[in-house]
Amino acid sequence: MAVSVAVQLEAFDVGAEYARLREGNTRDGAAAMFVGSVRDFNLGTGVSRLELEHYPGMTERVLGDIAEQARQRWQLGRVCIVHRIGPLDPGEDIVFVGATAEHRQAALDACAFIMDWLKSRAPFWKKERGPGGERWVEARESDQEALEKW
Amino acid sequence: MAVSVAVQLEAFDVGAEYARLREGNTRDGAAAMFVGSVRDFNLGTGVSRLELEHYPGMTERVLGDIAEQARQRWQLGRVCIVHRIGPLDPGEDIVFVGATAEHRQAALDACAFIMDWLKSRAPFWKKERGPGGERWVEARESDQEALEKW
Amino acid sequence: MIRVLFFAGLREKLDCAALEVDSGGLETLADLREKLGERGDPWRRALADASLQMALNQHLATAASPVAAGDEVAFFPPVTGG
Amino acid sequence: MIRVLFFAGLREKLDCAALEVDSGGLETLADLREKLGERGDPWRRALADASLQMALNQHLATAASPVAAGDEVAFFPPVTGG
Repeated sequence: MAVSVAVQLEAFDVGAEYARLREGNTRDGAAAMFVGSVRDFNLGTGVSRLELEHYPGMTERVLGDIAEQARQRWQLGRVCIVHRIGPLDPGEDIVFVGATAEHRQAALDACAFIMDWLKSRAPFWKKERGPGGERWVEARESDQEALEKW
Repeated sequence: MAVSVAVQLEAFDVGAEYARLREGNTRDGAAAMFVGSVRDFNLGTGVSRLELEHYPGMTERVLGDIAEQARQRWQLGRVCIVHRIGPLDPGEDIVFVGATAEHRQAALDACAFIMDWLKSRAPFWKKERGPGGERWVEARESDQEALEKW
Repeated sequence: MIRVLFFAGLREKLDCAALEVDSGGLETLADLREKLGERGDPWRRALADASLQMALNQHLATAASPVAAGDEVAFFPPVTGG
Repeated sequence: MIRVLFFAGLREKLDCAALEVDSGGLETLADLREKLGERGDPWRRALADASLQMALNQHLATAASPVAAGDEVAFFPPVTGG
């Protein structure tokens, strides 16, 4: 399948996702991947937890649309997006984006493009839970600005 | 270790390489990876094999220098480069480049930068062996041009 | 009827994840937002937030987007995934 | 003595992976290349290839790079890794 999108509670395995990108696909010599994970955002105030909420249905549609836009823009083989929801501890992976192509820059650019659009368009919301209470993570202006280069 | 460089006969495991990039590293929320693999370059004329020769000593030094240049250019956590040598079948992985950073674009740009310089500076040479005989792969002008953007 | 969903911080502020609104007299998402505001001050204040985003049938929409019976509308803060 | 290495297609053309050259009278890599050319026509032709790259003590170098006893020099075609 050229495009695969998953929104899931379960952890994903980067090695397995890579294997899926490559399986039976020896035409593409290039595979680029991006993984976003939970930082120690409250380092010093104790370990925090993240809770990821999403808009079921719309999320999958938006991610699928972003993957298709990337495929229209670059010559890509496969595109894979996996995004986790629910509770996440520091160090845990949140999002996997992978793309294969004949040319390395196409695969890398596609990952950057998908992440930039995902950050500003896919309906996910993060809440941090720490010893000091909980708060919704604020959207960053830099994520909105990142879209301007595309 | 901030920079790790390996030139090896053995296959590498993308999942294990990713785990090494992330191990004990919860400060960086972003990890970007690139994997180059052997294409079906002689599709139609039968399956070919690749043989990778290198300049022992210089290769490791050049790869280490490229990784350091990337670290000077972007705020990176870890950088990992693995390059295989010896015989390789179609579909097998040749090169792994991974970088972690606080910011996603830094990690992705570092992978692109490292691949571009590796392609034009690291002393590796590919020979294709197919049913029609063997030939040294010619360097591509596009790889030289790719350096101009940095 | 129009199905209306609220997410994340907005859902918490309103203490409401979903409700149904009679589509009578509503032409745009702006009309819907105003009608929801009639539910009281917390609603009026929360829905007046300029950064609020809207989706119509799971596509991003604007206050001027036309709305009709059977639609699914969502209000939510700027997204923060990835 | 100068240790000289040849790689890939060049190594095959010369049927030689490595040799030692007396550094006497050699000042630059250009001098060394000329001296190697005296080994015969195949050497002269192969080393005249404008695309040929040179390394001095494992760093990329040019024909003008100075060479001395104890150096390691390598000649090779444009690289094709990755």
